[in-house]
Amino acid sequence: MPLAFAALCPIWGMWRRKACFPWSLLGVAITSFLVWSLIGKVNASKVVAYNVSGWRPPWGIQIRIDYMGLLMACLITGVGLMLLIYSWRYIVSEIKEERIPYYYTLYLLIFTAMLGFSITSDLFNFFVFMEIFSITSYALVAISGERMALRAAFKYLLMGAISSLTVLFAIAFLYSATGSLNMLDISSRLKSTAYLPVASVALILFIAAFAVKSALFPVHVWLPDAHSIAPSPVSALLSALVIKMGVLGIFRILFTVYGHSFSGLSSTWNSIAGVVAWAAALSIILGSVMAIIQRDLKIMIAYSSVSQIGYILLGITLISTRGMAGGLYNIVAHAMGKACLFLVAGIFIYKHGLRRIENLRGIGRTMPVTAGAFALAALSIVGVPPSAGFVAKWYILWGCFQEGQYAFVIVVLLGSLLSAVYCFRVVYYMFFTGAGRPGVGLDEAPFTMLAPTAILSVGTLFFGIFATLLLPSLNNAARVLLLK
Amino acid sequence: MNFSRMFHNLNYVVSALLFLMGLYTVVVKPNLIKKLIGLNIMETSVFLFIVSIGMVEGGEAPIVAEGVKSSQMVNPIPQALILTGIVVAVSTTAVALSLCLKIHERYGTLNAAEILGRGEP
Amino acid sequence: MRKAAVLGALLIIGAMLLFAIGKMPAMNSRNAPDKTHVIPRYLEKGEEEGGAKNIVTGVILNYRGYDTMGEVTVIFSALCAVVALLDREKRGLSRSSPDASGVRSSVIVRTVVRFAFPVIVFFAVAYMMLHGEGSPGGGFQGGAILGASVIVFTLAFGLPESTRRMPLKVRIPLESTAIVGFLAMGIIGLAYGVNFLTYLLPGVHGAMAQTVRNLMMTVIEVGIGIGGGVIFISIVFAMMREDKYELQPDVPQP
Amino acid sequence: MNWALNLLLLLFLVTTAAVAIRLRDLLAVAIVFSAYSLMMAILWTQLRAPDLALTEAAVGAGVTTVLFVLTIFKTTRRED
Repeated sequence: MPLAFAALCPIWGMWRRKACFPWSLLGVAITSFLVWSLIGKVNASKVVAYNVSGWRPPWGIQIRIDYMGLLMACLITGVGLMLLIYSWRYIVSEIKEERIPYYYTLYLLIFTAMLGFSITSDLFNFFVFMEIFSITSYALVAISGERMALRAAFKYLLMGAISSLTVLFAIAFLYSATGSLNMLDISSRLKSTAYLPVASVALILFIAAFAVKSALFPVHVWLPDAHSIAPSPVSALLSALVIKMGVLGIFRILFTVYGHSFSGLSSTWNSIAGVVAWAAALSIILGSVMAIIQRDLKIMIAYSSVSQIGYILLGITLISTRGMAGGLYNIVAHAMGKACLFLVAGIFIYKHGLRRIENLRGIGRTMPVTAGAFALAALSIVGVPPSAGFVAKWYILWGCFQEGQYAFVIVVLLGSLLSAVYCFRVVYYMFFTGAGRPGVGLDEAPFTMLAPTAILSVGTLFFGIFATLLLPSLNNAARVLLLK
Repeated sequence: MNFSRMFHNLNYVVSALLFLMGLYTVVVKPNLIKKLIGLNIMETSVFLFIVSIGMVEGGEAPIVAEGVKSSQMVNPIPQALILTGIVVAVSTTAVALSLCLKIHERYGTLNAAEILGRGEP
Repeated sequence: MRKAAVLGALLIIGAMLLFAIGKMPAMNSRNAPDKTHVIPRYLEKGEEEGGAKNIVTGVILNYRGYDTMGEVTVIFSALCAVVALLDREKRGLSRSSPDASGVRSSVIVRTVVRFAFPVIVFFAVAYMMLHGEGSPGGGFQGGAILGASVIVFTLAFGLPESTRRMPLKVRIPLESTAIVGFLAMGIIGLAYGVNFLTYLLPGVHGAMAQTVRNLMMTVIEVGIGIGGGVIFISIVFAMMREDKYELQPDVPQP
Repeated sequence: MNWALNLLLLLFLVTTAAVAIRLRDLLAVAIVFSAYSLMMAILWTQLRAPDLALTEAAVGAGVTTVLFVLTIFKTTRRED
């Protein structure tokens, strides 16, 4: 039991300037180990709970690791570890030297905050961790100090701060209606509350706020700037993990706090889920279209995130077990695939200073591993069979059929088609055009940058082929949530 | 809508009003510092809202002392939450202002429209 | 046109908020859910369980100690964010440039500040931090006042003087005292086999347990105070720093 | 809680906020905002939250204002 908390412990103190990289690597590695050692426990008992300060839930704060929390925690530690290793060589080229210790500090803080955010079961604690990872991510976007980065960070900050405040407002409404801050306690007390309208307005506010955090369609405007301008490992972190926190927020609110088939609020709940689903569908299409017209590789990848987040949320809000499982699976697939794409883009910038897609002609010949990793991850993003993205999209499609939502079937297929267009355009440039650079020979990035990239891309393939490792438990989790 | 009830819940109404005023400032005013002032107004309005939830008619501050019954005290939780909230607010403001300093150094202006116009390098 | 759209959106949001407010439990009511559910226990047993006469302090440090740990982490990350953007003031700057802040205040101001400074610091430490359990105030307020006093000192004497008195070497370790305090006290609990941040240790009874708990809570309070105060100071120093050495022309490139 | 005082303070709050939004001299805006924070602190003592009032007075009216004023000094005073 104390392990659950010990998982958070070691990283707080890891800020010392000397030998920052090994020190933070050690912190992340220990944490990852602790989190992974929890997998067995959670599988055995469905949920691991830990009362901080020894007070039982309505009075104290409880940490509660359920399937969803565990999934996110494993993802955060796994991808986080890879990105940290990658950062070591990369950030030296983009960040001034005296800022590097603070880069690692911020990295550890954001890492900690995301972990805390995924496993807490107290609403206000939720808010506090959300603020930590928001503040650190504003700083990480701006850390290079470039003009565009500052502008993007400020825009991100304003939207992020407004959405945080909206969350706080919603928490206040819920608190006044139920008198509790623990999610499960709120959920049970909502069933008998006399203040349902208050709770439904709180629901709307929550969803609107987390839609900003997860860059859903009408409020996605901060994402392409912030994600494309940040240093590449940071872009990968933001795209792969931080926007998932917004998704997690929507998920927690919709299912843990309010719950499906909830007596007094079911009509509001359903219509909100419907709105989110449509916004997600729009995100899929528009994100892909915007990605197609971009000429800058990183901006293209960033827009592709908008569309992939759409897939995840569409899956979650379909209210069918298959769809839900697909949505959750896409979280895994997208985290690995997108992290890999950004890392590859980072390698191109690091080695050649290349950002434009047209300039990548023939790069597949000199950097086969990097370009290969890109191709694998792109396959997953598009959803071509043996990849993880395929499994996710297949389940989402299945969910659409299950629910008879044929409009969404078209959206999912069209989205895949469009993403094929933007992904394969890049792959085409890399492998099938240009004569290669003169001077030939292999010209790969340093090993510490190449290895994480390759591991992530192989990961997308691995989770595609061995999907049975995860799918049964995701299906179970979805079934439990939807029958609650 | 029930207006006497509205009047009774005046603190709530005023905090909603301040929230909207802040939001208006953030969205409409071009100056970055003005936007931050708006953000701070929004923040304090939410805090006012939460503290008002905990208020009790004729309540006493939640400090144990002679002659104060526990049933007379106001709710301490909102106060504890807002203490955290204030810290969060000042942290966000500090980060935002240092961004402003950097932006001014790089762009020579704090006007959002001009910054957007000069954006492309 | 844009203004009209914004106003329309605001109206919709406002109507929604007012709708919810109209349906909320009446203000000041004793029967609202938030006063009947969790609170009675805090108010009745708060002093005994929470370990402080001021129940807010009890809630902050004890029942919801984890949140407060999050809070100090927030401000710590704000500090990291600010210095990652603005960089620290340079070492040795105080010697080379006579008055980098450009402010030189009158003798009267400086004398007043010189006398007021220790008083404020004493007030912050003695009253706010150590006395916070029985009266309003606590570690964080003390820290903020501490920070404010140093800021006043800086305004009167200039940045170089302040940075000379509080050099980076001293501040950097102090900045993390708040988090370290929490961690240390939490780990003591873990070592005794109870949950993180529990102050009542098994095997320690009666008055001794109270003393231990008060001691632990005081350590955390002082940690928050010093950490928070120093973080404020560092943020202000970073923002006051004259960064002439990298000032670039504001002219945008064509 | 005194209803009249509460009402008065709320009015002050809205007024100072409105003034802070309208004014074009940023330094004045910062000062008005600090007055707004002080109002909020007084209101909180009325709401029986002395801890908060102290914090708001120290942090909201003190530190935040210092940060704003510093930034305004180093950048520009006019809202353009």
